[in-house]
Formats: sequence, structure tokens, C-alpha cells
Amino acid sequence: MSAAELDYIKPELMACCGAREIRDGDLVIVGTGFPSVAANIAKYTHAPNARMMQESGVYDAQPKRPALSVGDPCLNPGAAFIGSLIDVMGMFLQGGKVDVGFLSGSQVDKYGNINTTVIGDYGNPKSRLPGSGGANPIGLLAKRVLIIALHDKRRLAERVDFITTPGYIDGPGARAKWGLPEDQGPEVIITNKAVLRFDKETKEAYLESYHPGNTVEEILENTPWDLKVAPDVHETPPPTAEELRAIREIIDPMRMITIYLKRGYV
Amino acid sequence: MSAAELDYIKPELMACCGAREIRDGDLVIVGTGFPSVAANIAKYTHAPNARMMQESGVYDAQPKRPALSVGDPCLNPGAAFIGSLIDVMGMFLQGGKVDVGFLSGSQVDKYGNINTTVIGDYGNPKSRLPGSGGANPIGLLAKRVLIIALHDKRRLAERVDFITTPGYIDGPGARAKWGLPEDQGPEVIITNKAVLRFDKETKEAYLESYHPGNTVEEILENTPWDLKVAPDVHETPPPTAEELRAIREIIDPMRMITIYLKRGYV
Amino acid sequence: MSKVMTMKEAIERFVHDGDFLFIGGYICRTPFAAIHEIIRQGKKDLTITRSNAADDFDMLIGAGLVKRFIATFLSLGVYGLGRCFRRSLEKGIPHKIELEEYTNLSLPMMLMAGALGMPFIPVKDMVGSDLLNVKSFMGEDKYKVIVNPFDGTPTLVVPALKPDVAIIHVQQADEHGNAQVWGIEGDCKWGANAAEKVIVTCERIVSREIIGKDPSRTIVPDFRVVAVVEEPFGAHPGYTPGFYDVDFMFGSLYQQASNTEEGFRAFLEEWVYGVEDRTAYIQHYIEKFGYAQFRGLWADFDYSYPVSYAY
Amino acid sequence: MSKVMTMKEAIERFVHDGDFLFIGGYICRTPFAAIHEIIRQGKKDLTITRSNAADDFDMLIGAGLVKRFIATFLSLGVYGLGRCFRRSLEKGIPHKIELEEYTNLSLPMMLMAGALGMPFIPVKDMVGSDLLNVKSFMGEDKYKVIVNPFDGTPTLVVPALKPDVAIIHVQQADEHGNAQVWGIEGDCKWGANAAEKVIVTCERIVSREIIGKDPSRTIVPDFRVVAVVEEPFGAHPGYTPGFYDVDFMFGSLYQQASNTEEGFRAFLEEWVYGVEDRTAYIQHYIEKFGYAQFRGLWADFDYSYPVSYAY
Repeated sequence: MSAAELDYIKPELMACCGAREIRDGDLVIVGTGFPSVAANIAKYTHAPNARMMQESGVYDAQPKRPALSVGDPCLNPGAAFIGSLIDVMGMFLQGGKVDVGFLSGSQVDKYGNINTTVIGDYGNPKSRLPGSGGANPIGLLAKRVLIIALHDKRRLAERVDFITTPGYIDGPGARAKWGLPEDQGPEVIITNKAVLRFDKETKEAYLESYHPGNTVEEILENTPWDLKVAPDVHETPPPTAEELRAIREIIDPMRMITIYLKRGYV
Repeated sequence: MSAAELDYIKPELMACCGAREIRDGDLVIVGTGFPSVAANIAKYTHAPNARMMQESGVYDAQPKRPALSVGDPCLNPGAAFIGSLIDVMGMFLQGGKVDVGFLSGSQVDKYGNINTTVIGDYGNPKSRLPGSGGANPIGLLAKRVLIIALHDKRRLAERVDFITTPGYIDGPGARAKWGLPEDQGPEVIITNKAVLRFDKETKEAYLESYHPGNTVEEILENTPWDLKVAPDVHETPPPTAEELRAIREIIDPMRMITIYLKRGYV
Repeated sequence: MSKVMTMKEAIERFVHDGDFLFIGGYICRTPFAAIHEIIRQGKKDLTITRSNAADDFDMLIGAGLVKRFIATFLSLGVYGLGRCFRRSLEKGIPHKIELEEYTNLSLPMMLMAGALGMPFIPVKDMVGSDLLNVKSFMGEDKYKVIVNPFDGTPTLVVPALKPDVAIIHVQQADEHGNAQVWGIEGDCKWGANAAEKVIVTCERIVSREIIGKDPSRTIVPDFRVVAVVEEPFGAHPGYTPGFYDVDFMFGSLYQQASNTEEGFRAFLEEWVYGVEDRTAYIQHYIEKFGYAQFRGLWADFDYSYPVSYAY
Repeated sequence: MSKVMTMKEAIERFVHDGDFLFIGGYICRTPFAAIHEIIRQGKKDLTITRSNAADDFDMLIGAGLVKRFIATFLSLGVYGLGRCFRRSLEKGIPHKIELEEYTNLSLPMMLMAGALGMPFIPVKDMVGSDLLNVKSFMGEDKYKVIVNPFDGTPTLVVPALKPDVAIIHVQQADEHGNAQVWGIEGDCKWGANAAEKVIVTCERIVSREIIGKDPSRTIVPDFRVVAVVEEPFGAHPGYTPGFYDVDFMFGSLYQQASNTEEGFRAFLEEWVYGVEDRTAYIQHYIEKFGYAQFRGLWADFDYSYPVSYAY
């Protein structure tokens, strides 16, 4: 596997970064793509008791092909529980049972606020996006939120055009004003260049590690705010043989993850 | 059947009085005993499209024996819908879909208020009764409420010791104060001696008809309030051959209805 | 990661003095084996709740284990009134329980609110009744009347309930706790999911694969469950759809016994303290009433049509 | 009292210009045959709602029939963004729809509140987001912030939704309308039961006896239903568990067509206006893409174990 190790693609590394945030026994609400791959890597490596659910109402699905949506047919046969949106979004998420939620967005800002609603003016949009879906409640109610983003000055923002899903809103204390637990919220932004982690005090994302092949300078140039750099900033550990084996042999033998290359995750 | 007609028992007459209050197409929430027999008489005679539900979560059950409780095993096989208490009490009843509810109680007063909680002082009861169960919401939220009671000065009351289930509370306008529709509430009290109907204006129960064998005088003597008598007071029409056939051949061939004789319904 | 254990172990480990218990069932799927084990272990100062309580709650009250009861109703139904319940409230025997009374609409809504992480829930019942005039241990938090912010009308709201432990009896569960039921549900799903921990007792333990053949039947997912106990006839003298009928003879026997304190104590001696578990209980039943009586309770065969979730 | 009728009749009789429609589905069981018939009949000024909308909502918007949309999300998922939705909001083509935006927690809760006769319902989402800063046709009634009367904290409440008509596609129903589903439910049960009238379209009509063999599968009882339409492949290009898979080829075809106004209009001409009903649609599908492609969508066999409700 050592040759293959050198051979990984960025989306694989990003999925591994997500997987490493998941602890054994975590309940993870996943969508499709990255989140699903990441949660499964964790399950097949260090977190065998992690369990996944989809907002559509499915818990512990046993898909025989990668799900292409949270309502995908392959999520039905073999699941442990299939209920309704109310069951997953109400009973499990609003009920405080979900440990980890994955989110992505067209814009993500330094406080982890996410925009999936509109680019430009809401009433007169430059670009209209899908809207919240389950993102807003997942961002507010999951204990730890992992954000996936493309690393450029268009996707990362000092301040998003529209807060669809609050991260730390405008900084320390803002979540508490709304009765949200202070110890919940975004953990990391995993980009195609780096892992940004949120500072417990300032609630701002800082550079924790740069991916192999990327540099701190390049990352600072491509981040539209004055990105703080961790004193112990380091290279992101590449995927391990075990992680790559889980991806390639078990989770995604058809290599559907390669579609992220076309979407710019290089 | 003409000989049988002379032969009916009081509980059969009372069930027929209940049946006659049910209109074709009504949705009826029933318990066991009288309500169930009455609703079924209606279904097998003038109201073939009446439909029944039990508060336990069952709609359109097809019991092969008379149900002895609203959770009886015989209500399961063949029903059209089985859900939860929330489905029947919330979705159907609170949702405003139930036309008719049947209630009974240890005490019933002239405004149709019902006590199934306590005789005597609440904190220091002479006799503790089961409590509301589904009675309170059925009384408040079914469009028409039919009350079954024994006709004596202990069971009928000027004012119940405890309002478990409000009828018209303390008279005209009282339900509206709580946001309840003025045109809903108790329709009749069907006793073993008479049918008392509620006056649309005063909201007080008056004597509409006396059962064959009972007299107005006897009824007035056994009613603890100054019972008004309808100008056209008349004898309750006895069960028809068709009604008796439905009871005896279809609904209750084992004659379980006779247990009401032992309970004083004579 | 199997959570399968004996009833003794499940109750020892997960039910504590002073706990707030939701106990499922509605004549249908009453977790009677668990109730008996709680009595054997003498767990005390319990707060208990369910809509439409019956003989199981009466027995816990008679055994002196209940401090508080969030209630809608307690009756033995066709057998008559709950005698232990009455003795407690009328005469303080063995002690007077504290009672907070709601209805079969508001209490299930409060459990649903608890399960769904809602702080409170608006309901349309109870208004105009004396249920609003009596308040016990919940005090001013029994309910509130607020102004509907949309139309200005007065609106009753009741608080969410979050029991410490839920105990439910189901037809089948896997070893992790995925629990499946069919037929009358009562307030089982919401009550179980409102609780911090769930004890699942079941007629049969099945494989995870069987659960996955029909996942829409699951009402509690495994991650809510702390113990799985396989307990055939665990709901007797209540019933379980597809498994056995109500035992009217036995229900009536309890009613008659519980008519007096002495009778009630003798009943507990014989059927609870005198047997170590449900197996011994059924053994005693068969010895006393005969196998034919026991066999007579078994359900007929009347199977549904299978469905497929495939694509 | 059969309510069985053709899709044409059901839509003619029960969907009117200006109606507020809940349309069920979640890729799973999308009532596409009904959507096409609504477009054929040109029902206009509609208000539409469901959590997680997709190609069916995009098509109604593109066809110019939607005035208002109570939304959480609209995307074609794996195929990309909803182009008609974007053209409407970005360029006013064919006109700009009015949008009221919630989330996949709050909107299902609002439908549940509607179904349960609740005036409003507290939710924990949306706070701190710009979703609270944009209000459209619901105005100040989009939500309210009240004081939790139990603990004094600010609490968001959202109003109950009560659509005029719900349209859902299910696996099976009887002629009276008792509708059964299994697999992913989305917000179908609550959305349907919140509506004044329900139109049930189904893969197969079964006897009342078959419904009664497994009544826990019923999500809508007959008395809520005004029309039952037997429409095999009624959810295509979506899927129905146990019946057929998603048609990715066709989903992609729609996405590509809808990239331009012209392409979208040509798609409607070919697949909606150009066929008179679902039978003609499937006929055209088979003629165009071949029976093998059609046959490839059919579901595998993988049946559940039967259960019994007997006693």
C-alpha cells in the first residue's frame, strides 16, 4: 500500500480529515459525498461504533452503493430505523442526540457562518442557491459541526452574504444570546488546501495544518480575512494505508469520490 | 320480530337512543360497551357510512368479538389504521375531525359537565375515580357529545363535585370564554329513564322523552335539579325490529349488553 | 456491543430509587415482567407516568414504591376500579401518592414534546375543567396560559416531560436495541424517545438483518437503548399482538385479590416475590392453572403480506 | 363509496387555481404523474410546499403555475441546481415567485402542528440566521419570538400550516383511500394529514382486507381522502421502494433540458403536454429509450417477514 499512499487524491485526504474528527460512538448526521465517506472511514478505522443517520428519516442504513442523495433508494433496505423528517430532525437532532453534523456551502466565513441561500442581494439575487434544507438546524443543534469548503476568496469570506446556517454568528457570546450552548458549534473548516480550526476563545477559524503540497503563504493568499496561524502549524498527515483501504475497498470501490476533482477539490 | 320488540331490555333502548343521534358519514370516537353498540347500530341501520375510532390509536376496526377496552386485542386485526394516542387524540380529535364522542361518568350535571375524578373533596376524597383519560378532550373537542348516565339523584347532579370534562360549564357563553366553538358540546344525556336534551339557549338539559314504562313524574323526582320539560315531551320510540336485529344478530350475539342490567340500567 | 441481559440485571443497573419512569403499554404490550422485577427489587420513591394506566401501575402503587404519578387515568377497565390506587388516595395505604393529573391528549403531547426537544407544547384540552384548578408537585409548572402571539387568543401550554428511564415491551428487537412493534401503540414511541435511557423487553430477539428487512416498524433506535431483555409472555396478563391474548381470568384474579390489602399482599407473595423471574412465573401459572389454560392464550396465525424495500 | 378515479378527474375536481398544495415525496414517492397533470390542466396561482423540494417543484415553477412557495430547499441534487427556480428568482422568468423560507426542521414541525390541530409550535432552529430577517407573504406571521412561560427564555414559535390539498404517492391504498407506505417518509404523513383534502396516488390499489392485515402501515385514513388514483410508475423519475429505482438518466435529461428556457419548454411539450396521461408517458418512454431501459428500473425482490396482529 505504500505506493498507493503517495497516490491519494485531495478529496481522499479531505475525507480522512473529516473522519479524524469523529469519535467512537458518535452519532453523525450525514448527507452524501464527503460526509458519508468521512463517517464511513471513521467507522472502518478508529470509530467502529460511530452511527450515521440521514435527515430524510433513516438511521444506520446499509447502502450497497454510495448514496447520491439523503433520500436515495439504497438507504432503505437494511436500515435499522426509517421514520420521517420529524424523527431525525426533531427527535434526534432537536432532541440533542446528534454529536456530529457535516455541512458545506457556497460561502463560509471566519466565524463558520454558512451561506447556501443567495449570492448578492436577497431580493435581487446575483445567484440563487438551494436554501437551508437541513443545514440550519444541523449547524445550530449538532454538538460539533464539520464544514467542507473550497479554498478560495470566493468560497471563503470575511462575512457571508446571507447567514443561512449560523456558526459563531459575530463571535464570542453570540450563540448564547439565542440560548444555544456555548460549547457547541463549528469545529473545523476542511478545505482542499488546509484544516482551519475554530479558536475556543475568539471563535475565529485559524490555520491548524496545511495539506501536503500546499504552503502557509498560498493559504494566506487565498483566504479573504486576516487568517491567524497556529504556533504549531504543521502539515496535515496524509491518509494512512488503513484509511485508503477503507475508502477504496469498502466504501467507494467505484471511485465516485473522483467527481470532487471536477468540482475543483484539487 | 314483533314479539321480540316487546321484549327489549333498557340497555338496548339506550343504545338505540345513542344510535339515533349519529348521522350518516359521522366520525365517532367510541369506548367500549354502549358507545360501541350504539355506533354499530347506526352503521347497520341509517348510517352505513359512519366510521368509528378508539382513542388508543385505532380507526375502522373490524372486531370479531365485542371489545372490552379501547386497547382490546380484537381491535388490531383488520383495522384500517393503527397509530398512536397522538394520532387519534391529536390528529383526529384536536385536529377537529371527530363528529361524535360518547361519554359517561359517575356524576353528570345539568350543564353536561362530567365528573370521573373524585366524589367529595379532591384532596381528601370520599371516593376516588379513574380520572379523565380521554374524556376531557373528547368532551371539549368532539363536535357533538352524547352522555350516558344512570338516572338517580346521586349520578345526576345540580353541579358535579369536580369538572373532569366540561359540558357547558356554567351556562351560556362559558365555552366561548375558553375559545371553544359555541355550537359544539353535549347534545343529550341518555339515561335509563329518559332522554334529556340540551337547550340551545340556556345550555341546560331538559326532558325530551321518557322511556316506555317511565313517567314524567318519576323522572322529575329522580332528577336533582328543577328539570324543564319539553312542551312536546313524548315517549321514547322503542327499538325497531331492524335495530334489535342489528344488536342481536350482528353486533352482540353473545348478549354482553346484559351486563348493564347488573349495573342498574333497568 | 450486545445489550442483552436478564431482567434482574437490567432493573438493577438502570432503574434507581427516585427515578422518573415512563412505562409503556396500553393493555397491549404492558411490560409486566419488568414491573414485577421492580417490585422484587423494591426500587422506591419512583415517579411514574403513562396515559391510561391499569393493573401494572396499581400494583406498583400498592407495593408502596410510587411517590409521584403523572396521570391521566387509572382503572382496571372491565375488571373494575384500581383498588390500590384508591386505597392510597382515599386512605393513605400504604401511603398517599402525589398525583399530577392530565388527559390522554395533553400527556402524550408532553411526552412527544420531550422526545422532540421542544420546551413546551400548546394543547386545546383541559380548559374550563377543574384539572386546571388542582396542582400538585409540578406546582405552577403544571401548565401556563399564554397569549397566542399570532392571534391574541389565550392558549394553554404544557411542559415537555423527560423521564429518566423508559421501559417498553415490544414484539421484537435486535441485540443492540432496535425495537419493533405493530398494532396498538399507545404513547410508547414518544414516551420511550422522551426518556434518557430505554429498557426494551421483547417477545423475541431477532437479528439485525431481520430488523433491516422492515425498518419502518422500528420505533426506538438502538442508540437510545441501554438494555434488551428477551422475555416471552412478558406482557402477561396483558397481550402482545401476534403472540397472545389478554388473560381475562388472571386480570380478574388480580382485581379480586387487590380488593383487600391482605389479598393484594398474598397476590404479590405468590406471583411476584414467590417467583424469581418470568420463567418461574409461567411455570407456576402452568402448574396452577394447567397447560391448556396457558395454551389457550396463544395467538392464532393471521399473517400480513410481506413488502419489499428494494430498488 | 369508491373514490377511485383517473388522474385527470382527480386534478380537475380537487385542485383549483389559487390552492395551497402540499406535495409529498423526497425523491422517494414523488407524485410526478399528478404534477404533470396539474401542468397539463394549467392550474395557476398555486402556493406549494414541502421540505426539500426537487425537480417536480422546479417544473411547476418553470411552467408558471406557482405564485408562492413555502420552502426549505430546492435543488436537483446530484444533477445540479434547479434552473427554473433560479430563472424565476434571478430573472423573473416566467415570473418571480414569492418565497417564504424555513428549514427541514421548522417546516415539518409546522405541518405536524397543522395535522395535530395546534395553533403554533416552538422550534430551536433558525435563531441567529438571516432566515429571521427575510419575510415575504407571511409577513409578521412567519414566526414570533415569545418568552417561554416556564423559564423566561426567548423562544421561537412558528405557525401551523394547513394546506387546502395534499397530493401524495404511496405504495398501496384501498379504494376508500387508506394509504400505506414503507421506507423513507419525508414529511408525507404530517403534510397529508394537515391538509383539508388528500389526493392519494398509488402504485397499486389493494383490497380493504389487505390494508387490514397490516394497519400500522397506514399513514392516511380513508376519511381524509377525496380521490384515489392507481398510477403505476407514478413517481418516475423518482422511485418507490419495492417498485422501482430512481431513473438517473431521465433526471439528468430534465436537468439538461431545463438549463435553457427553450429546452425546458421542449421537455414539457414532449413529456407533459405531448402525452395525455401516465400510460402514454410510459409508452413514449419505452418507444424512445427501449423496453430494456424501462425494465432496468424495476426493483429487485427482497421481501420482509410477515407479522401477525392476531390474538
